[in-house]
Amino acid sequence: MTGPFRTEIGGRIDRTRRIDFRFDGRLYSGHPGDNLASALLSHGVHLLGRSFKYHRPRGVLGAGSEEPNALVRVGSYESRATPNLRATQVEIHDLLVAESQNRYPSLSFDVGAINDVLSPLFPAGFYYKTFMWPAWGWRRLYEPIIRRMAGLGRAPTAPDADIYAQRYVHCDVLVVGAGPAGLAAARAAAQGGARVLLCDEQSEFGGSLLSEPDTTEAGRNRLAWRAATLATLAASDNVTLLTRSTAFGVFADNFVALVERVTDHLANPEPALPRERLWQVRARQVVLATGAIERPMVFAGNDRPGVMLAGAARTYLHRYGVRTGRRIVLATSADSAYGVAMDLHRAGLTIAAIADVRNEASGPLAAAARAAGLPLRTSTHIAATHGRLRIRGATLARNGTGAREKVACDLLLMSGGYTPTVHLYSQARGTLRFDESLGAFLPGGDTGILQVAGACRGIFATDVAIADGAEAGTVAAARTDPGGAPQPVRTISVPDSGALLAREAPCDRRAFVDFQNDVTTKDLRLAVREGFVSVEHVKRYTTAGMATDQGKTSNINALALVANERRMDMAAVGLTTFRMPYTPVTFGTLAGAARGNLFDPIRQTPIHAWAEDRGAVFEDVGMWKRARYFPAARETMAQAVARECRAVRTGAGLFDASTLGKIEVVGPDAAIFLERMYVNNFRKLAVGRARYGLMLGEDGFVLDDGVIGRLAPDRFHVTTTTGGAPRVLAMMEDYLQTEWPDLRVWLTSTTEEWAVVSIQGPRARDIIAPFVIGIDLAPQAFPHMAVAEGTILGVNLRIFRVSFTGECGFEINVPADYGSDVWHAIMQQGTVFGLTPYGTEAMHVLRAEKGYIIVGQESDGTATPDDLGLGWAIGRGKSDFVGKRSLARAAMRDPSRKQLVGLLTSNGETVLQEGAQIVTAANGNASIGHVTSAYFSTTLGRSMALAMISGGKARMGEKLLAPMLDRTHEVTVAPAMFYDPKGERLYG
Amino acid sequence: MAEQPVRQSALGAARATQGPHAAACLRALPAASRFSFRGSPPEAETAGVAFGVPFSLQSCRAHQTEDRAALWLGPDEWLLLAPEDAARAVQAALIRALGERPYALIGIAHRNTALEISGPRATMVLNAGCPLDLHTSRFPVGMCTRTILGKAEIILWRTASEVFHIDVWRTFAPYVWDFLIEARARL
Amino acid sequence: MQRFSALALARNALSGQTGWQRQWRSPDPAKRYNAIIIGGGGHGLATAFHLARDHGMRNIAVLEKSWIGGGNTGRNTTIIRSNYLFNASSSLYDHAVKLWENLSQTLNYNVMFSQRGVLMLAHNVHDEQVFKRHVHANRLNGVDNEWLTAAQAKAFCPPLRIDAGMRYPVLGAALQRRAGVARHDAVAWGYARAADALGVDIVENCAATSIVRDRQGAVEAVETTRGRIATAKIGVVAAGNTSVIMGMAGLRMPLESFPLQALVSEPVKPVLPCIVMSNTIHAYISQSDKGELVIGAGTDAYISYSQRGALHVSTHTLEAICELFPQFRRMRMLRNWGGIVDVTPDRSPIIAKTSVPGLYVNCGWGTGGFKATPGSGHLFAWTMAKDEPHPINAPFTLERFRDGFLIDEAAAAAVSH
Amino acid sequence: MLLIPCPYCGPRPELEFTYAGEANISRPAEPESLSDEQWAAYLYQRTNPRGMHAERWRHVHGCGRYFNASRDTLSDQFQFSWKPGESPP
Ligand SMILES: Cc1cc2nc3c(=O)[nH]c(=O)nc-3n(C[C@H](O)[C@H](O)[C@H](O)COP(=O)(O)OP(=O)(O)OC[C@H]3O[C@@H](n4cnc5c(N)ncnc54)[C@H](O)[C@@H]3O)c2cc1C
Ligand SMILES: NC(=O)c1ccc[n+]([C@@H]2O[C@H](COP(=O)([O-])OP(=O)(O)OC[C@H]3O[C@@H](n4cnc5c(N)ncnc54)[C@H](O)[C@@H]3O)[C@@H](O)[C@H]2O)c1
Ligand SMILES: Cc1cc2nc3c(=O)[nH]c(=O)nc-3n(C[C@H](O)[C@H](O)[C@H](O)COP(=O)(O)O)c2cc1C
Ligand SMILES: [Zn+2]
Repeated sequence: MTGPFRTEIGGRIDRTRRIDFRFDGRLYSGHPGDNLASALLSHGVHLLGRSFKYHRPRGVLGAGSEEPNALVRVGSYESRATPNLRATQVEIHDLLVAESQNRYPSLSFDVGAINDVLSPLFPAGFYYKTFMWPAWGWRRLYEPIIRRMAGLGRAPTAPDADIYAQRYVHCDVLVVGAGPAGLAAARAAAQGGARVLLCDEQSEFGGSLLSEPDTTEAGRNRLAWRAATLATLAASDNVTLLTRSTAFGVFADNFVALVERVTDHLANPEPALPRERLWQVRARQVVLATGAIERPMVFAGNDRPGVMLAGAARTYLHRYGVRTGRRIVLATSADSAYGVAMDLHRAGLTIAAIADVRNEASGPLAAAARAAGLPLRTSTHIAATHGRLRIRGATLARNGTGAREKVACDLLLMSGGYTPTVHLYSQARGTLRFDESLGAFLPGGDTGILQVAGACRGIFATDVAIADGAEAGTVAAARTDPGGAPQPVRTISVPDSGALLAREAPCDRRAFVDFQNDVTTKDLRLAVREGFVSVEHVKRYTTAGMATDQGKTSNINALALVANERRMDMAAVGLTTFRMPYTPVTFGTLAGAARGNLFDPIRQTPIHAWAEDRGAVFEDVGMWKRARYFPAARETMAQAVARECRAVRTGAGLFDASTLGKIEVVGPDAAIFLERMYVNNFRKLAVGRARYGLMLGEDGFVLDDGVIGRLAPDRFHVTTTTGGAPRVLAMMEDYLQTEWPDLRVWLTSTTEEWAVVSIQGPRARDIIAPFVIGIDLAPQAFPHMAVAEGTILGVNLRIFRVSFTGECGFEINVPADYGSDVWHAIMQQGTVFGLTPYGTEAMHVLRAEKGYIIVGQESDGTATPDDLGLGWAIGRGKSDFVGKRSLARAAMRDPSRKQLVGLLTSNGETVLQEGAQIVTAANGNASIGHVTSAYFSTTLGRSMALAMISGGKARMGEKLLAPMLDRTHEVTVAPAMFYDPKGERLYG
Repeated sequence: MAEQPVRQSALGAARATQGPHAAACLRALPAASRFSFRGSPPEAETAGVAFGVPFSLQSCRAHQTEDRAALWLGPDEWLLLAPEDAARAVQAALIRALGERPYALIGIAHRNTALEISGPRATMVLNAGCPLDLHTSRFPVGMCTRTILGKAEIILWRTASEVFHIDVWRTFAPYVWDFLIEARARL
Repeated sequence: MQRFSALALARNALSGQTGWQRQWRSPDPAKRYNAIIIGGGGHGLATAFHLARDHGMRNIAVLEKSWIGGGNTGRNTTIIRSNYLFNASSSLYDHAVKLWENLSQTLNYNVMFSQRGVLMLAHNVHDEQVFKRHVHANRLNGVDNEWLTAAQAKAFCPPLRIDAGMRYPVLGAALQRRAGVARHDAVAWGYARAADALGVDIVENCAATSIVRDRQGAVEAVETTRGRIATAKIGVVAAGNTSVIMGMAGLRMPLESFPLQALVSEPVKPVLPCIVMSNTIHAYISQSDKGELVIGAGTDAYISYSQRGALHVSTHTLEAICELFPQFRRMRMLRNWGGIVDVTPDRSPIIAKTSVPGLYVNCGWGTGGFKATPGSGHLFAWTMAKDEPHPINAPFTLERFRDGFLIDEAAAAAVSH
Repeated sequence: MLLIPCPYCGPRPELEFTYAGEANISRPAEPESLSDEQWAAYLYQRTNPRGMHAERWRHVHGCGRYFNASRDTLSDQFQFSWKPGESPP
C-alpha cells in the first residue's frame, strides 16, 4: 500500500517495488529509494522522536545529515542494533525495524514530557545551582535520576555481529560532495589528467540537483546534465566514485578520512562484506563542494512535528514523491523560500500563508509567487504555533504592530537562509570570514592544497556553481602538475544574496534554537546575562551545538542571538570550533579489522607449538606468548613450578629463551661503542668470552641488562630483555647515528634469527655434549661465561655458557627455523636424565633464589646499579658511559636510597605479596620499601622474597614488618642471595 | 642420535598455500638465504660486484638477477636475497672481496620470512594496512622499502606490476598473512 | 555572591529567570595588582581563590588569554583519582580528592563530583605486580585502593569483557572507589565565581606577552595584550603554554607540550557505571551524566600547540575500547578534540618558586592534572603567599631535575590520567 | 597523519616514523666537567616553542635514519628536513 501522501508520479523512487518495514512495531511500506523519513512521511507520520531534555514531541526537520530531531534506533537484534540514527539517512529495506527513542512508555505518550511542564525550573545550567545538599546527595540521590533522564538512545548490549574494513588511498584530487559543483569539479579535474576520487554522503550523486525541479536558472536540464556528467566520470578510469561516503575529518597535509556505508541499506548483504569501510585518503589537492544547509527560523513553537525546513519539503516532493502536508504556512527571511512555495503550489499543495519577516521581498522568485497569487505577507513573523503531536495552525503577527492572524495548517516550512557547509574547510584550518549580505561565514580563500566550490562558498545559483566547480577542478588538477602549463586561477566571485539573518527572536516566548538539546532563546539570553559572553562559554553553558548534529542547523542562529544580546558583530563574536567528525562515525569503523588475532600480532617462538601440545600455560609479555609453566595432569601452578624447579636443581631443565632480544653489533669500533653504551668494560673482553651488561638511561637509571658475547674482535652478540629489545636497539641507533656517527659500527636485530634453547642443571652438559660438534664443553675448556660458534645436528650454533638459575647452564642459539627440531632432539636425548621443560615462573623462582634481578621487577625505572647491588658491573676507570654523569647527582648518593635485599618471613610458609610494603616496628605507617619478588622456594623448603629497602644493605639481620591485607608479617633482612652463595654449582 | 633438523617455516603449513583468487593470490615463498649488508657506498659497490647484483645507490630500489636480489633499505643498508643453498657462497664471496674494509654482514635467513601477493587487486589488499601510495607511477616495479602493514613492519618490494614480495620478521608473518586474507575478503 | 539553591531556582522559575546575576564580573585590568596569576584554567582560578580566601590577599588578578577554562580544563576527560604509587604523589593527589569531596559546597557551585570508582585493568603478570604494589602503598597511606579478581571487576562493571578469548585477557583490576569524575567546565566557572566574590579580577582576552624584571632581576610587571600591569608576584599556571611564558622571563623549562586527544560518543542511557582504564592496551572510558562515553588514551608523539592530533591515535584508542567492550562497536564518535599537555621528564608536576624572585610556577601536570585542581590551587596559593612550599608540594620543585630527586610515576608504573 | 619529508626516502606517512625530540642538543663531550645545573639543562631543558621547531625524527619503519626537520608546532606543517651533519637549507 502506497502512503496516502505519496505523489502520483515523479521522484527517484522505484514505484514498481514495495518495501515493508516496521517503525515502533507498526508495519509500513515504502519503495526502493526511500529513506525512513520519506517513507514515514508518505504515510503522514511526522512524529518521530522526543527531544533530549524536555521530551518534546518532534518531527522531521530536514532531509539529510543535518537532521536534529528524527533519531531512531535501528535493528531488531541487539547484536545489530544502532541507536541515534537519523531517519533521514536510513535507507529502507525489507524487514527494517526501527523504533523511536527517549520516550516511555510510547512516542505519543511519554511521561518524561513532565520535564517540559517543569521547564521553568530547568533553565540552562540549572544543575550547577542545586543538588548540592546534603553533600552526599549528588552521587547517591540526584545524579542517578539525572543520568537516567539524560542520554538519547540505548546502547546495544550484545557484541556487534558486523565486520568493518579500512583502506588507505591516494589521489591527486579528492572532491567532497557531488552536487553540481562537485560533479563539475571532478569532471574538470579528471579531464586535466588527475587521479580523482569523488565522494558524497548520499545514496546517489547529484546533491541539490535531485531536489529541485528540472531546469536551472539558465534553462539547463538538471537531471540530464547530471546523467551526462556521471557518464563521463564513470567512463574515466582515473576516477573513483564513492556514494554513501561521508568525508568526516580533514587532518594535516590533506589527509582526509571518509566513512563508506557499505551494507546498512541492504536487506541481505553478502556476509563477507564489511558494514562500513574507513577510507584514509591522502590527496594532493582537495576540492570541497559540500553545499549549504538551510537555517530554521527562530520563533515560538518552532519545534512541533510538522515544522520543517522549506528545502527539505522540496526534497521530499521532488526526490521522494512525498507531500509533507496539505496546507502550508511558510516562514521565511530569504528569497529561496519562494522557489519552494512555487514548487509546492505547482504540485497542488495549498499555500495558506507566507510570512516574510523582511520588510520587502523583491527578488524574482518573490515576484513569481506574487504573480501566482500566493498569500505573501511581509514584515510578518510567526508568534505561535498550535497543535501537540502535529502542528495544526500558526499565529502570524505583523512586526511591531501586534496585529495577529491565526492560520490553520498541517505543515509549517521555515527558510532562514543557508549556511555554507564549511566544517571540513575549517577543520583544515582554513580561515572564515563573515559575509553580511549572505548572513553567513564563508571560506576566506583556498589554502594552496584545498579549495572550496559552489554553495559551500556561497554560490547558490546552479549554473554558477557548475562553472565554479569546473574552475576549482581545473585548478586542482593543474596544481598537481606544477611543472605543467601556466597555472589557471579562479575567476568566479561570490554574489550577494538577500538573506536576512534573524538576529532577534521577534517574541519572547519559548523558541528553540538547538532542537535536539532543547536550547531556547531564553537559555541563550540567560547565559549572556550570567556573564557567559564568549560563544565557547555560551555553548558549554547552554549545550547549544553539542548534540549529535553538532549544531548544523542551530549554531548560526545561536550566534546571531548572542551577537544581538551583546550588541556585537557576528564576526567579532566568532564561531565555535569545528571538529571531526562531520557526522558521527561508528567506533567499529575506526577500529577496523583490529580484533581477535588481528588486535595485535601474536608473537610465538619456534617452540610454541610444542609447548602448546604439552599443555603449557602461557603468559603475555608484550606481544609475545611465553610458556609460564607446564602442568602435568591435575597439577596446580604451584605444584608444577615446584617440580620444574626441582628438576633444574637436581637434573636438568629446558627453557625456551627465544624471546630474549638479540642485537648483532659489528664493525671495527664495536667494542668502543658497547663500552660507551653499557656500564661495563668491553674493550678487554676476550673473543670467546661473554659478560653481563648493564645499560643505563642517560638519567642514570637501569634500563636494561643482558649477556654480551664477543664472537670476533669486531663482532658482538648482545642480548637484551624480552620487553626491552626494541627500546635498547632504538637507543643504540640514536647514539650511534647522532652522537657518534664517526664510529664504524652497525646494529642488526637478530632476535628472531635465533631460537634459544636454554638447558640448565647439573646434567645439562651430559645431555647436550653429544650434539655439539667442534666445541669442547668441558668446564675448563668452556667455563662459565664462555661463548662459541659451532654446529649442532648439522646446523649453525652459537652457544653461551650462562646461567640465570645458578646451575651450570648453556644457551643454545640455532637458526629459528630449526629451533623446534633441535628442541625435540634435546628433549628426547634428555629423557633419561630427567630433563624437564620449565617455564617463566620456575625461571623466576630459580633466579630469585640466586638474587638475580629482573629489570622491570626489581628495578622500576628509578633504580641505579648500586641500588640493585650491581655496582660491581661498572667498568673501573671508565671516564664516561651513558648515564655515568647522572650517577654523581645528589639524589643518587642519598644514603636513604632503596637497596636490593633479601627478606625472610618468620613463618617459612608465608609467601609475601609482591608489592607489599615494608615498615619498621617503630613507625608502622611510613613505608621504607617494598617487596619486588616473592616465591615459595622448593629448593630452600621455605618462602623467600627480594625487596628494595631504604638503606637496606645496612640493615642485614634487622627485623621489619610487612603489613599485608590479612595481617602484618614479620620479616628479617637477609642478603639477596639464598642459594649457593659461593657459586660452586655455577662454575662446576 | 636425532636426525638432521628441517626448516620449519614461520608461516606453518596452514598458511603456506592458497588456491587461486580473482582479486589477489597469496603464497609463502620458499626458504632462502638472506643477509643484511651494512656499509658505505664504496663497500656496497665492491659487495655488489662480489654478490653478482649491483647494490642500488638510489633510495628504495632493488636490483635483481635470475635468482639473487639486493634491496636498498637505507643509505647504508641492503637486504640480499639468494637461493637457500647459496648462503655459504655469498658469505665467502663478500668476505673475500671486502677483506679488512669496514662493513657488516649478518645472516638473517631465519629472522625474515617471505610471502608474495599478486593479482589485479593486490595493491588494494595491501592498502588495507599499508599507508603508501602503491600506484605504479609512485611505486614502480623495482621499488622496495620498509613500511607498515597494520601493526607489523614489512619490507615491500614490487617485482612485477601486479606482484609484490613481502619480507617480514618471522613472528609477524602469521599476522601479516591473516591480515591480508581478511583484507582480501572485505574488498 | 548570589547564593545558588533549589529555592533560588524556584524563585526564578516564577520570575522568568530574570533574577540571575553575572557569575563573575568582566573588569578591565587595573594598573597594578598585588599578585597576578597568568592562566585562567582550573588551577589558576583555584590559586586565586585560595590566595584570596586562605591568605587574605586582596587586589589579585587572573589573566586569561582567551576564555577561562578553555585550556586543558575544558578539554579533559575528568578522571579524578589518587591511587598513585609514590608517597609524594599519592599525598598530593589525595589532598585534592579530599577537597573535591566538598568542593560543590565550598564554591556553592555543583561541580558534579561523582565518586563512581575507577577500575585499572591488569592484563599481564607485570601489571598485576605493579597494581598490587600500588594497592599496598596506597593503603599504608590511607588512600583507598583494592585488588579485584577479573570476576569481581566484572561484577563491579558488568559491561566489561573478561573472557579468556581476548588478545590480552583481564587478569584482575585495581579499584579505587573514591575515584570519580566531575563536570570540568563547572570547576572553572565555580572557582571564577567564588574568586570573583572575594574580589579577584578575572580578566579574559588578556594574554601575557612579556614579563618585566627589575634591576635585581625580580618580577616587576607583566606586559599584556591589554597593557602593562605592575606586580611583584606572578604565578604562571598556563599548562601547555608554560614554556612560552617562562621564556618571557628568560627561563628554560624541563617541559615539552604534546597534543592529547579525547573523544565522546553520542549520548546514550546509562550503560557504564564506573571509569575503566587499561594502560596496557591504551585506553580509558567513562560515561558522562549527559550520556556520552568519554574516551581517551595517550598523547600524540610529537610536540605541538595545534590542539589537534592524528586520526591513527584515535583509531588505536577505539580498537582498545572495542576489545574491552565489543558491544560498543556500533556506538558512534560524536566529537574529537585535542589539548596541549605540558610533560615533565618524570611525568610529575612542578609547583614551586623559581630562580626569579616573585616568579612562581605551577605546571607539568601533563595528562593528569584536572584531578589535582583544588589541591594544586591550595598548595600553589600557599607557596606564593608564604614564599615557601607547603610540605605536600615540597618535593615538586624545579631543582629535583638538577639533583635527581625525581618522582617518576611513569617509569615506575606507566600509568597516567 | 603527518606527511613527513624523509631526506632519504621522500615524503612518507607519519606511521613509519618515531619522533626523537628537539634537534641540536648534542651530548657534552666531557659530561664529568659539567656542573649539575649544566648537566640537568642538557638532560631536561627544552625550547618547546610555539612556532618553528628544529626537531629530530627517525624513519624507523623505512630507511632507519635519524634526521632533522623544521616544523611549525602551531600548524604541524613541515618546512623542510635535512640529514644529520648537514645544515638546514
Ligand atoms: C584530552 C585531555 C584529557 C585529559 N584527561 C585528564 C583526566 O582524565 N584526568 C586528569 O586529572 N587530567 C586530565 N587531563 C589533564 C588536565 O586537563 C590538565 O592537567 C589540567 O586541566 C590543567 O589545568 P590548568 O588550569 O593548569 O591548565 P589549563 O586549563 O590549560 O589553563 C591554562 C590557561 O592558561 C592560559 N594561557 C596560556 N598562555 C597564556 C598567556 N600568555 N596569557 C594568559 N593566559 C594564558 C590558557 O589559555 C589556559 O586557559 C587531560 C588533558 C587533556 C588535554
Ligand atoms: N537557492 C538557494 O538559496 C540555494 C541554497 C543552497 C543551495 N542551493 C543549491 O546549491 C547548489 C550548489 O551546488 P553544490 O554542489 O555546491 O551543493 P549541493 O548541495 O548540491 O551538493 C553538496 C553535496 O555535498 C554532499 N556533502 C556535504 N558534506 C559532505 C561530506 N562531509 N561528505 C560527503 N558528502 C558531503 C551532500 O550530500 C551534497 O550532495 C545549487 O544547485 C543550488 O540550487 C541553492
Ligand atoms: C568531558 C567532556 C564531555 C564532552 N561532551 C561533549 C558533548 O556531549 N558534545 C559535544 O559536542 N562536545 C562535547 N565535548 C567536547 C567539547 O565540545 C569541545 O570539543 C572540547 O571542550 C574542546 O574544545 P574545542 O573543540 O572547542 O577546541 C566534551 C568535552 C569534555 C571534556
Ligand atoms: Zn627514510
